This record gives sequence, structure tokens and C-alpha cells, in this order.
Amino acid sequence: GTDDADKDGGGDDASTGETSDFSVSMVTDTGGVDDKSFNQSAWEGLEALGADYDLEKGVGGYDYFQSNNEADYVTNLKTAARNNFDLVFGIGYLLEEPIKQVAEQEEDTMFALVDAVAELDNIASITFTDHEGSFLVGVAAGLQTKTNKIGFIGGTDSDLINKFAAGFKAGVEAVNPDAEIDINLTGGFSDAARGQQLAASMYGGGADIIYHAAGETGTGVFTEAKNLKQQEPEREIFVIGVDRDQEEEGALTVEGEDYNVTLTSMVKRVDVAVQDISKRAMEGDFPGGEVIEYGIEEEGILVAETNLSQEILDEVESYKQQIVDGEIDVPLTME
Amino acid sequence: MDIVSAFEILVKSMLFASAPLILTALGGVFSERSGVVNIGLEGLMVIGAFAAVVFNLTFASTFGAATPWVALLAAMGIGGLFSLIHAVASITFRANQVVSGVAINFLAVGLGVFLVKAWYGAGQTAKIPVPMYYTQIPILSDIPVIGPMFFNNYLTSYLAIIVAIIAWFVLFKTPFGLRLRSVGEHPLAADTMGINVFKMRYIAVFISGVLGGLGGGVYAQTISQDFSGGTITGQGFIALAAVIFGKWHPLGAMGAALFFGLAQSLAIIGGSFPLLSDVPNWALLSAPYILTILALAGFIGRADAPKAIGTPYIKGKR
Amino acid sequence: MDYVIEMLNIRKEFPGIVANDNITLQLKKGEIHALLGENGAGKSTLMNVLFGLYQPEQGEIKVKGKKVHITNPNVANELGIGMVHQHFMLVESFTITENIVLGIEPKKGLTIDMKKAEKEVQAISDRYGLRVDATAKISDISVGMQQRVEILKTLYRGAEMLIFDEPTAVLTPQEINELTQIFRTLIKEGKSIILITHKLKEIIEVCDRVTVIRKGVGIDTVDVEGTTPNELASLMVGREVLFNTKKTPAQPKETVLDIAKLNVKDSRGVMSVKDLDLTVRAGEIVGIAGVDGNGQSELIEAITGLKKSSSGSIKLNGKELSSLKPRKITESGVGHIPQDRHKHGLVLDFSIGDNMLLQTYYQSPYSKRSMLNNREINKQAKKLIAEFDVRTPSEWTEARALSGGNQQKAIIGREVDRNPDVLIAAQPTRGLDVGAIEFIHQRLIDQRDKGKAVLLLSFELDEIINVSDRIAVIYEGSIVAIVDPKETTEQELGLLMAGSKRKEAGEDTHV
Amino acid sequence: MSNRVLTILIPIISVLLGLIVGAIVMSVSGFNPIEGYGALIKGAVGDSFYLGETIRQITPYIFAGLAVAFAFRTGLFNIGVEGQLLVGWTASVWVGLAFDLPKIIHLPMAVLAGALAGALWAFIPGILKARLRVHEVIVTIMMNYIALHFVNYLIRYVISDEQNTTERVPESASLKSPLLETLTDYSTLHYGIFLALAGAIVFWVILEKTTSGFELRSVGLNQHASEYAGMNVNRNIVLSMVISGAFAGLAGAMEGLGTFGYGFIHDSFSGVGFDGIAVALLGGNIAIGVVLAAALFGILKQGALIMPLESGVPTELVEIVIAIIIFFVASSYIIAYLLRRFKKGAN
Ligand SMILES: Nc1ncnc2c1ncn2[C@@H]1O[C@H](COP(=O)(O)OP(=O)(O)OP(=O)(O)O)[C@@H](O)[C@H]1O
Ligand SMILES: Nc1ncnc2c1ncn2[C@@H]1O[C@H](COP(=O)(O)OP(=O)(O)OP(=O)(O)O)[C@@H](O)[C@H]1O
Ligand SMILES: [Mg+2]
Ligand SMILES: [Mg+2]
Repeated sequence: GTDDADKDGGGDDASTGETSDFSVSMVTDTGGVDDKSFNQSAWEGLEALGADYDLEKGVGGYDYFQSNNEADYVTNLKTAARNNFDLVFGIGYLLEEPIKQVAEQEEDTMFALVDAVAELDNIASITFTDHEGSFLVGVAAGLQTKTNKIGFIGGTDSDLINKFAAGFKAGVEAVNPDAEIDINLTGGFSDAARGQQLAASMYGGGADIIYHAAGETGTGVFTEAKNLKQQEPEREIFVIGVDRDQEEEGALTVEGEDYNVTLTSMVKRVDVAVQDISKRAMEGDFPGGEVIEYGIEEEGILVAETNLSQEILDEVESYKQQIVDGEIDVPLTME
Repeated sequence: MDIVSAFEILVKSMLFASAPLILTALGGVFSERSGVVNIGLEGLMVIGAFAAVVFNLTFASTFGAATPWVALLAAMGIGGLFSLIHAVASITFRANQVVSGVAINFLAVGLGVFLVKAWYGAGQTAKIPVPMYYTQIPILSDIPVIGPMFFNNYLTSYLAIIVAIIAWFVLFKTPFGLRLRSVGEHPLAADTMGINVFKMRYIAVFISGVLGGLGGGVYAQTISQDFSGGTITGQGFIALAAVIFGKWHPLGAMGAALFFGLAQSLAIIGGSFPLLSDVPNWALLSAPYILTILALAGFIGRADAPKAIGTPYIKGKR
Repeated sequence: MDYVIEMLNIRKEFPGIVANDNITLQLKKGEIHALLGENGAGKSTLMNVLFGLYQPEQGEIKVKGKKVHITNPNVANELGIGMVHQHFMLVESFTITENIVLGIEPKKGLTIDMKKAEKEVQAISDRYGLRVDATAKISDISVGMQQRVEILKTLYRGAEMLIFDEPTAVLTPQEINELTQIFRTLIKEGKSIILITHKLKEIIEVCDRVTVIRKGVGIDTVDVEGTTPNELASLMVGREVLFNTKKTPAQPKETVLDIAKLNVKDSRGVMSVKDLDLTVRAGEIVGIAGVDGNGQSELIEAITGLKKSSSGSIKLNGKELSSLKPRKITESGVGHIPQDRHKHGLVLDFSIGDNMLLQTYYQSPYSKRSMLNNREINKQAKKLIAEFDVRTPSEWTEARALSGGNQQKAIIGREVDRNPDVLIAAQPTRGLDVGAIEFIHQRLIDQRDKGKAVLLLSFELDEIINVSDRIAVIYEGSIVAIVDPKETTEQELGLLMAGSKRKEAGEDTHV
Repeated sequence: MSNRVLTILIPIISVLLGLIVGAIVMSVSGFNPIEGYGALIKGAVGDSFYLGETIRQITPYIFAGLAVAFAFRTGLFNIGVEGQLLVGWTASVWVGLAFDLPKIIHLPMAVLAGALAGALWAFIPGILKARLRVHEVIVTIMMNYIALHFVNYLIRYVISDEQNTTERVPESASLKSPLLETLTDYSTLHYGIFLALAGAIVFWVILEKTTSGFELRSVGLNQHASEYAGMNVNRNIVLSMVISGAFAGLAGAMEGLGTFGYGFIHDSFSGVGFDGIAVALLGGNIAIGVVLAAALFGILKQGALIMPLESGVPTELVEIVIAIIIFFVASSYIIAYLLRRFKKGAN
């Protein structure tokens, strides 16, 4: 829309009730729309939305823009806006600067930024309490570990990844003070070999659980865990998945027996957030300029049950409650 | 962790991380020994990884436990065919071999991801149903200390070393090898000796495709266990470096690839030792690359490429 | 009359040029048939056609009376035709045996049967008296031996008709003698030979008949009996040619180049110039005679700064050169016509014009404030091209496209024009036809008469004797004798070069 | 026909052939090539905005291409543009942030810093090649990875205090151009393109018009002859790498001071450096050629972005088309051959 009525964030489109003329799109970061991570999750959200409101894929409905490198962010955001998508999502903290820049120019378009905060009236900032989710899987790991050695493998050294590490560490320490945690950042998200080598050294050093927040690099962790499991099925060796429920990644069969090395996953429901914000935009209360935090309470962050025993689940549950009640304040950084 | 197990991990992860690089580098050796530069190794790995994964996903039920191995054959075949594009361009059409190699890299990623999207509706495949696992070599793996260190790994790691030895034998002991090298050193001379320069170069490039594809297939089925645009990111260039580092010699290339794998796991293991714990992370991450440069500067020194490398052979031109 | 080879009315074109135009050449069994022509006349092309490297546009080839289509070297080999190419066809990094058996290797199982191969090679080399070390690497052996390897390659393939394209251009007198011996043996063994050479004396010496071509056209085929070098030369060039270039006695003046106790290591670290003393005076040409590999190259590289000397001094007009970089040496008045024009003399992919200023591009007027002044550069190039009659379409033409002869003239022009106090000429006429040779010799003498010093290195004894005013014989890295060309014979020189003392040489005259 | 005509004709035909084959690929995989290319054209030059974005994209390609080309002309293969670009980017941003100066000083200083950093990064492979004959291909590849990790460290712990991105560079050090942006409907087009074109001219002048250019070319074509002629081969090898690296660093500065205006942590390489190899060689390693090849790349890459939206054609297909075009341009010999044949046949 271009008429002044939209100035307040395009709400009027929705209030007229004709939801079908609402259009929404997302711009991926370089991970791409099927990164088995938050880009993919966000896209699944849009597809679900499209199904619910029978929107067409494409202009006037819902669609995505693939960024092949960082220089594409602005172009894609602009292109989305210029194709009159009412709401445009930017997925990933790397889009913070670009989305600010574009939002300033495209005042008539609603923007939503995932995983970072941009203070502009036509940008809704969506953050997840990754640290709290990480805390909870940390609790699970702290209780599960037999060797009292736990690893964390992160991707590039960034705020986001440190958020994961800090929360995880706190979680483990909360339930198991004398467990030692080996935190290692691999400087990237695409080197599975490095991930596997790193996992080999951690497991070899006695760790029995590794939490990864390292994308493709993380797949190497699963590979190593499955290898070890395959050689000694009875050995307790686990990976904690991230972003999506990574149960599938951990599955393997040894002599007909099914095993799974995925202990649990810190699930980040970007899809929920995306649908949520979209609906609010349709209904005319687009939270422009606000920071909306999706946490445990909002079901934006989940802990997958996968391999967790009942008592651990119960423990996790109680810590969940304490966090919700604000009795526990999970740190955002390592310090 | 204690020294012994540290060493065990060191050797182990060196072996599995190097295997794809060794195989791909060997491919590079064949092609460049025949006088055809091949910076398309990256692309050949990509296409190999793609082929292996797709095959594994499609035929797991048909071939059962044998799937990964048959998939490797598929990867080799596809890699070979793919490399023929490079051959036609750089041998018959006299294209600049570097450009053609660059094009191979573009094409491989483009085609791979494009087809995955077309077939699976996603830019990334599912995990392969029948991946490869570490295998304990009977008897050998029971030897104390050395056993677990050397003889509990992917079979493909040993395959890589065996292929390297075969490659050395073929290149330096057989008539075929002599002819192949002569074509890379002095094609006109080879021509006057009745050797078909074009045929030899085609074969060499084809072999590089087969081995590059194998390298990619091994990586995909042992390490990443799925395929996406991000599966192969730079390994092909490391392999290219290994070709030169190894002075265009099969065993040299193997050594270089092993060295790199070792440097990588050293950096990782080293990180877990207190004495290195206050080295900044970026330095540790860069260590393998820095070590490689130091090794070259320190004791490897100059390397002489095959004399005719990079120049298309044109009959009747002096 | 049985011909083993008949090339009838052969025509071969290259983009832009007709290299062979309706040429006929007939080789009798058991004869040595010379093919004579100027640089670029079309000799190599004709032979490459016969050997199957090029396909003719017209004409037919008969071998032993049968019409044949030689589509590639394999066919030639099977027909018993072998060729020793002008530019050696050897893989530097391979051993002699590997080079010889390449393409038809004896096998043991999957592998090459090297032992067998080496035996076979040794056998043939004994049979024809072609001494080679079967296991040596090409990069480590002398040019002469490399040529023997080339011959062995053809014999190993059972060639009956052998083509030699300028085999002697790169050989020392001793090696040439050996080669003529080899020719005779080959003929005895029932082979027939086509020999391309620019050296008329050789033709008279060893050949039975000679076919002369000029600018791609066949001129005539004559019996060598009763022809003279001059007749052949004028046939080839199409005008009178005069030999031993006219020159007045030298008036040497002060010493320009003074080399004392010079020691230089070669690339393998062996001391190949040992305590060498040599002086060259203004207004004289000093010729260095010696068998290849006695330190000539190292000596020259040391003087020109391409190699560091281990000890000793090289003074130019009293100024020490040995510590200077090549550029400083050039600037202080040394000119250098290098042995290998393709490696050192020219940037083949540069225009002939740029090549003309390879050492002076940075000086005024060719450049100002490090910006090139192309107008001046081309002016200079044009001037030299005219002055030294370099046959080239334009100064823009790539050096690569010029014949060796013209490439050489360009280099000479460049070096002479800088008017250096000492001009070092290393094998300046190698591979060139008599016309070009005559021209170049004259230029060297002009330089001398201008009161400049000239140091001439050559393996052609008659060139040394004709052109030099003093001859310094180099043997195992030192000057073993200084002789006056007017009172010395080739035999005598040959002996000195072989290391025997002077007076012995006087007594015993046959080699 | 004359070579002059051919040299112009061949690339054009190559591109056309590439597009045709690309069209075939599209139709066999069930897309409408007309729509596909329609979208590509629109996305590249469809209106002022897209045009602006395309030109912006061309800018770093020109510098990257010049960098690779310059090394090639001296017989060196610089695969390290990717890394040199990153350090150049970071250095320029750093200088942009560290000082507070009037624009006439600050901007040039920041741009220069980028060039300098790139040059320094390329100096290492250069000196290793010159002194120890270490093959530059290996070293430059390794230096890429070192650059990636080192730059991320600098950005997070030195230039910013533990942020993912640095501050925006102040206006005084920015290449951003409100004028160009408004002209192109707020695209990210910036002044960099003019620098890039200037860079191409500098490239040409250095190589073709200066004495050092003469030396660099000579060394590239025949080291022995160059040594004989009194040129310092090693010095020229280092010089060539340094200049090449400077161009690469400038490509980075364009991103750091123009396109983005800040630095940020990189998970992986941008790819501009690797594309630079293709750009250089497609451009025949000459200035004007590089500019044209960069334009081609920019158009294709930029146009690709909206192909999925407009025509459903996935962006990967553009990679394929690019690859095919590269093949045909590289194989210009066969095209020239066919053209001559065709000509013969005609008359
Ligand atoms: N490969 C080629 N491509 C184009 N033209 C060629 C080629 N080879 C030779 N020519 C042309 O054919 C002519 C004859 O060349 P050829 O090599 O036969 O001369 P030549 O008689 O062997 O000279 P020289 O005595 O210097 O060896 C040359 O003038 C040259 O212009
Ligand atoms: N690739 C080529 N293109 C065009 N002409 C060529 C080519 N190669 C050789 N020629 C021509 O062939 C002729 C002979 O070439 P060749 O190399 O035999 O010269 P040359 O005088 O014998 O020099 P040298 O024997 O000292 O190398 C020359 O006129 C040269 O111009
Ligand atoms: Mg010839
Ligand atoms: Mg010649």
C-alpha cells in the first residue's frame, strides 16, 4: 500500500477484514531458506500462514527472497518492499543494519527483524530467549552426564552464540557444579570436518554430551557421536540439537537395533513468531517499534523430549517454572 | 586428556579429515601432470558429494549395507563425466584452463543445488540412510596403543592411502604413466613419438574427475552425511594446494593432505591443553593455514610445475 | 632408379604464407641428400610434412614406390621414416632410456621393463657407435649426447630413412666429426639420409646430392660432385655471396676487459671456471675456442652479472664489475648477444619494437619521469629495423613470428647500437643461413674497427678463425693457449681444445 | 575477417550462446526462459533502483578483477583476493571510525588504508615467492582463511567491543552518496563506481605506460630475458603482488565505506574474490575487458535475485548460466574458428 492510511504500519488493510489481500515475505540470511535452522523454520511459518489464509505464493501473497551474500540483504529487503509486500521479515542478526537502512526509506512497509533489535517505528524486533532455552538443556545435560564432562561447540564468535554458551553453562552449573564444560567456537557454520574433529577430541577427552550451535559444522558432531555409538551401542554418548528438533540427525541403527544420540534439542519456534506477528499485522496491531521476546512462556522456546528421562524432564520443568517466575535470571553473556 | 589418547585422537581425526583431500589432490596430480591445470577440483568434489548423497538416498533399500560403496562408484562416474566438460573446453576448444576450471566450480554448485531443489523441494537433502562408520581392522586394531590409533577409522581413509600408492605406481612405473607425464612436459615431443596428446590429456582429466568425485563422495558419506550448497566449501582449494605442496607427486600430495589434516587436529587438540589455552581463538583457528605456510617456507621450498602446464597443445605450432 | 622416398609437388600453407610451393624431393637408397635453403625457406616444414606432423594441401608422397598418406608420426615410423628435429624433442626430466622407448615401451607385466629397455638402448648405441649413458637424465647431458639420443630414438624404431634438421647447428667440431662418422656407419647399414644444414662445407664433405629451395619454391637438385660452396650459396640466396669476410688487420689499443683469477661455479655447484685470466683490448676481436661445457657459458654469465663469481676480478676500463648487478654492468658499457636467443635474448611475446629497448626503456628519451615515451621507442625501433635489415612486417609484430635469423639481427642491432665498450657475442650465427652469417660477421668487425672490444664465443672453428684477431682456447675452465688465427689450423685448435699441449699439436696433426 | 572485429564479436557471441544454452536448461527443467530472462533483465536494469544496485555490485567486481588480472600479467596467480578484500574492508572501516577529520582528508585516508591493508596481505605471498620460491597459489589460499578468522577477531574485540558489527563510519569517511541514492530510488549505489573506473585507468596506465609496467609485463612473459635485461625479477614479483593486493583491498574498501558503511563478522567468504578470477580472465586481463566482464557478472548476479519471485526460476540456475557463458568465452578459439569457417562458406 502507498496511501497515507498505511502510515501507522498498514494496519488498515487488515481492519477492512479482507485478509486475503495481505501479503508477507521474508529475506533469508546467507544460510538460505532450507538451512534446517531458523531460516527454514521461518519459511515453514509463512507457508503455514499461507495455508490458513489461502494466500498465493508470490507477489500479493507470501514469498521469500534468498540472499546469496551479505550485499544482497538491502537489495532483497528493498525489492520486497517495492513489490508492495505489507510485511517483510528479516531473518538473522546480520540483517539488523540493512533492515534499519531500508525501513527508514520504506516507511509504508512493516518490517520484522528476527534475532536482533532495531528501534524504528515500522520495525518489530523479534528476539528469542535462546539463553533460557540453552539453560534448560544445560540442566538436562548436567543431570544426564556420567563423566561430568560436557562440551559446547559454537559457530562464529558472536553475541548470539555467546548467548547460547552462557545460558548452557549456567544451566549445567545450576544442577551439577562440579561438571566441567569445554566451550569451543569454530569460527564458522559450514565446516563439518572441523566439527567432527572437535567432537572427536571432546568425546575422546571424556565428555559424554555436546551441545552444538554451529549449523553445518554441528552436523560433524552428530557424525562423530553416531560413529562412537555404532561401535559401542551401550556407551552413553549424546548430542544436544539446536533451533529445530534434531532428533532425525541423531538416529542410527546397529544390528537392527534403533538408537538415537540426540539427547534433546533447544527448539526455537521462529515459525510460531512469524505467524504470530503476521496475524497481528493483519489484525492491525502490528507491534512496530516494539521488541517482542519469545520465550519459554510464549512457547517460542521448547525443550524437545527426545531421549530425556522422566525425572530429568521433571527437573527441567521445575527450572522452566522458576525462570518464568523470574526466580532465576539467566545470563546473556559469558561474564 | 592424557597424552596417549590425545595422540590417538590426533591420528584418527587426521586420517578421516585428510582422506577426501588426498583423493581429490590425487585427481589434481593426474590432470596437472598431463599439462592441464585443474582449479575445478572444488567443483568436482561438489558434484561427487551430490552424486553420492543422491544415490545413497535413492538406492539405500536396493543395496543395503553396500550402498555407500556403490554410491562412491556413482560419484566417481559422475565426477568423471563432469570433468569431461573441462576437458573439452581446455583441450579441444583451447580454453584458458584456469577459466574453464572456475566455470566448473560455478557449474557444480549451481547444478547440484538446482537439482536438489528440483528433486527434493529443498536446498538441502535429508541425512543419508546408510552412512559410513569407523571400522576396526581385525587383529591390527588390537595392537596396544597403535591399534586404536591407526586401525579404527573409516575404510575410505585407508582407501585414500592405497589409491595414492596406486597413483604413484601408475604414474611412475607404467608405460601409461610415462606417456601421461611426457605429454605434460613436452607434448610436441610426445606427439613425434606417436603418442596421442589429446587422448592422454582427456584420460588424465577424466581420472581427475573420477578421483575428485570420489573425494567428494567420501566427504559426503563419512563427514557431512548430507548434501547442500554448504557441504563443500573450500576443500577443493585445499586439495589444490596439496597438489602443489606435494610437488605434483602422488605420495607428496598425500603427505601434504595428511599434514594439513594433522595441523587441523593439532590446533583443535592443542586448544584443550592448558599451555595453549591463552592463545587467542583466531590464532588457533588459523593455525593449520599458518603451519602450512611455515612448512612450505621452512623446508619444502620451491616446486617446479610440469613444463607444459596451462598451455593447450596446438598441432604444428612451435 | 629406385627412390626410397619421393615427395612430389608438395604444397603447404600457413595462415598468410605459402611455406612450400610445389616442391619435389627424391631420396635415393643409401644416399645422403642435403636440403639447402635460407632461414624460413621451408625446409623444416617440408620435412615435417614428410614426418606426418603437417598435412600438405597438395602433392603426393611415395615410399619405396608406393603412394602413402602420412597422417601422423606413427605412420612415418611404421614406414621406417625417422626424424631428428631442429629443436630437440626430448623430455628434460626423463632419462635417456625413457626418452628413447617412450611410446613403444617394453613391458614386464604392468610395468615398464627398464632393465630390458636399457640393454636394448645400449646394444643399439654400441652397434652405431653412439655413446650415451642410458640412465642419465637429459637435463644433465651435453647437447652432443642429446643429439645422439635423438638419433637413437629413430633407430630404436627401426627407421631406414632418417631426416636430420640442422643437426650440426648446435654441435662442436668434434661432435660434428663424430656425427659424420655416424652418417657413414648408417649408410653402411643400408639407411638413407636427408640432411638439412646451412654449412655448405659439410654438404660438400658428406652429401651425395643436394636439393635447394628458396622462399618455399624448389630451385634445383644437383650432384655435389663438382659443385663449390659458392655455387650452392648463390643458388640458395639468388645472388653472389662472398665468404671469409674482408677485414683489415686489427689495431689493438688499451685493454678494455681485464679478467684475472676468475672462479665461477656452475648451476650444480661445480667450479667450472678456474683461475681464468683473459684480456680483451680496444679494437680487437678475441675469439674463445673450446669444446662445449668447458666453462664458456659460466664465464659469460659471470661477466654479464647473470651469475655471481666465487672469486677473482673482472675489470672494465679498470672498473670492477664482478660485484655489480646486470643493469649496472650493462650501463657501464657491456653488450651481450646471448647464446640462447629465445631464453635470454628476447621476450618472444613482446613486439619486436619493445624487444629493441629491453635494456634502455627506462632511459631518456624513451621514458620521462618513469612514463614510457612510445613515440621515441617506435622511432628507435624503426631505425634499428631499417639499419640491421630485420625482415618484419612492422615494429609492432611479435618477436615470436620472426625467423631465428631475423630475431638474431634484431638482437645484434639492439646490442651494437648501444655502442658498448666490449661486445660479447655468444654463438651469434647459430642456426642462421650464410646470408645472415655474412651480415653478422661484418657487424662484429665494424664494431672492432670503431675501436671497440669484441669477445666472440663460437663452436664453429672457421668462424673463430675468420673473424677473430686473437684466439683464446678454453679447456676445463681456464685459458690454456692464446693463438694467432693467421698461423693456426683447425687441427691444431681442435687438439688444444681437447686439452693437449701446444707443441704436441705441432708434431701430430691427425685426430 | 580482421582480428579486431573478432575480438569484439567473440565475447558477444559467447554470451549469446551461454544465454541460449541457459534457456534450454530452463525449458527442460520446466521454466519459461522468456519469463526467466525477462525477470533477469528487469532485476538487473529494469528501473533506476535495480540499475543502481547492479552498478553497486559491479564496483567490487571491477577491483577484484583488476587485482587478479594484474598478478596474471606478471605471471602470478593471486587466489587470495578474497582475503585481501576482507582485510582491506576492515582496515578502511577502522580508519573511518578511529579518526575525526574533514572529508577531503578522512575519506582518502580510509580508502588508502584499505588499499594498504590488501597490499600488505598480498606482500606475504609475494615475498615468499620471491625469496623462497614458495608457490603463491598455496600461500594465497591459506592467507584467505587466516584473513577470515583474523578480521572477525579484530571486528569483535578490537574495533568494536564485543559486537557483531562495527559502528557505521561517519559521513566524513563514507562513500555513500545521497545524490546517487535519490537518483536511483534509494539503491545502495555509492561513489565507489567512479573509483573503480579510475582504478581501471590506473591499471592500464601502470601496465602500458610506465617503465615499471614494462618491467612487470616483461617479467611475466620471460623471466630469463628480463634478468638478462637488468630487471630485478624478485622485486617485480613482490611489486606485482602488492599492487594486486592493493586493488583487492580497494574492493574491500568499497564494501566497507560504500555498500555497507560498516564492518561485521563473516561466517564465510563473500565470493567476490573468487568471482574476480573469472572476471579477470573473461576480461582477457586487460583493463577495459575487466570492466566489461565485471558488468556482465554484476548484471547476472543482481538480476538473479528476483528471478525466483518473478519467474520461479531458482537463483542457482543463474550460476549455471554464468558457468556456461564463462565456458563459451573461454573457448573463444572454437568460436573464432567457426566464424572463419562460416565466413569461408559465405563467400
Ligand atoms: N607453425 C607455423 N605456423 C605458421 N607459419 C609457419 C610455421 N612454421 C613455419 N612457418 C612459415 O613457413 C616458412 C618456412 O618455415 P620453415 O621452418 O620451414 O623454415 P626453415 O627453412 O626451416 O628455416 P630455418 O632454416 O630457419 O629452420 C617460415 O618463413 C614461416 O613463415
Ligand atoms: N608458431 C609460428 N608461427 C609463425 N611462424 C613460425 C612459427 N614457428 C616458426 N615460425 C617460422 O618458421 C620459420 C623457421 O622457424 P625456426 O624456429 O626454425 O626459425 P629458425 O631460423 O630455425 O630459428 P632457430 O632454428 O634458431 O630456432 C621462421 O621463419 C619462423 O618465423
Ligand atoms: Mg627449420
Ligand atoms: Mg634454424
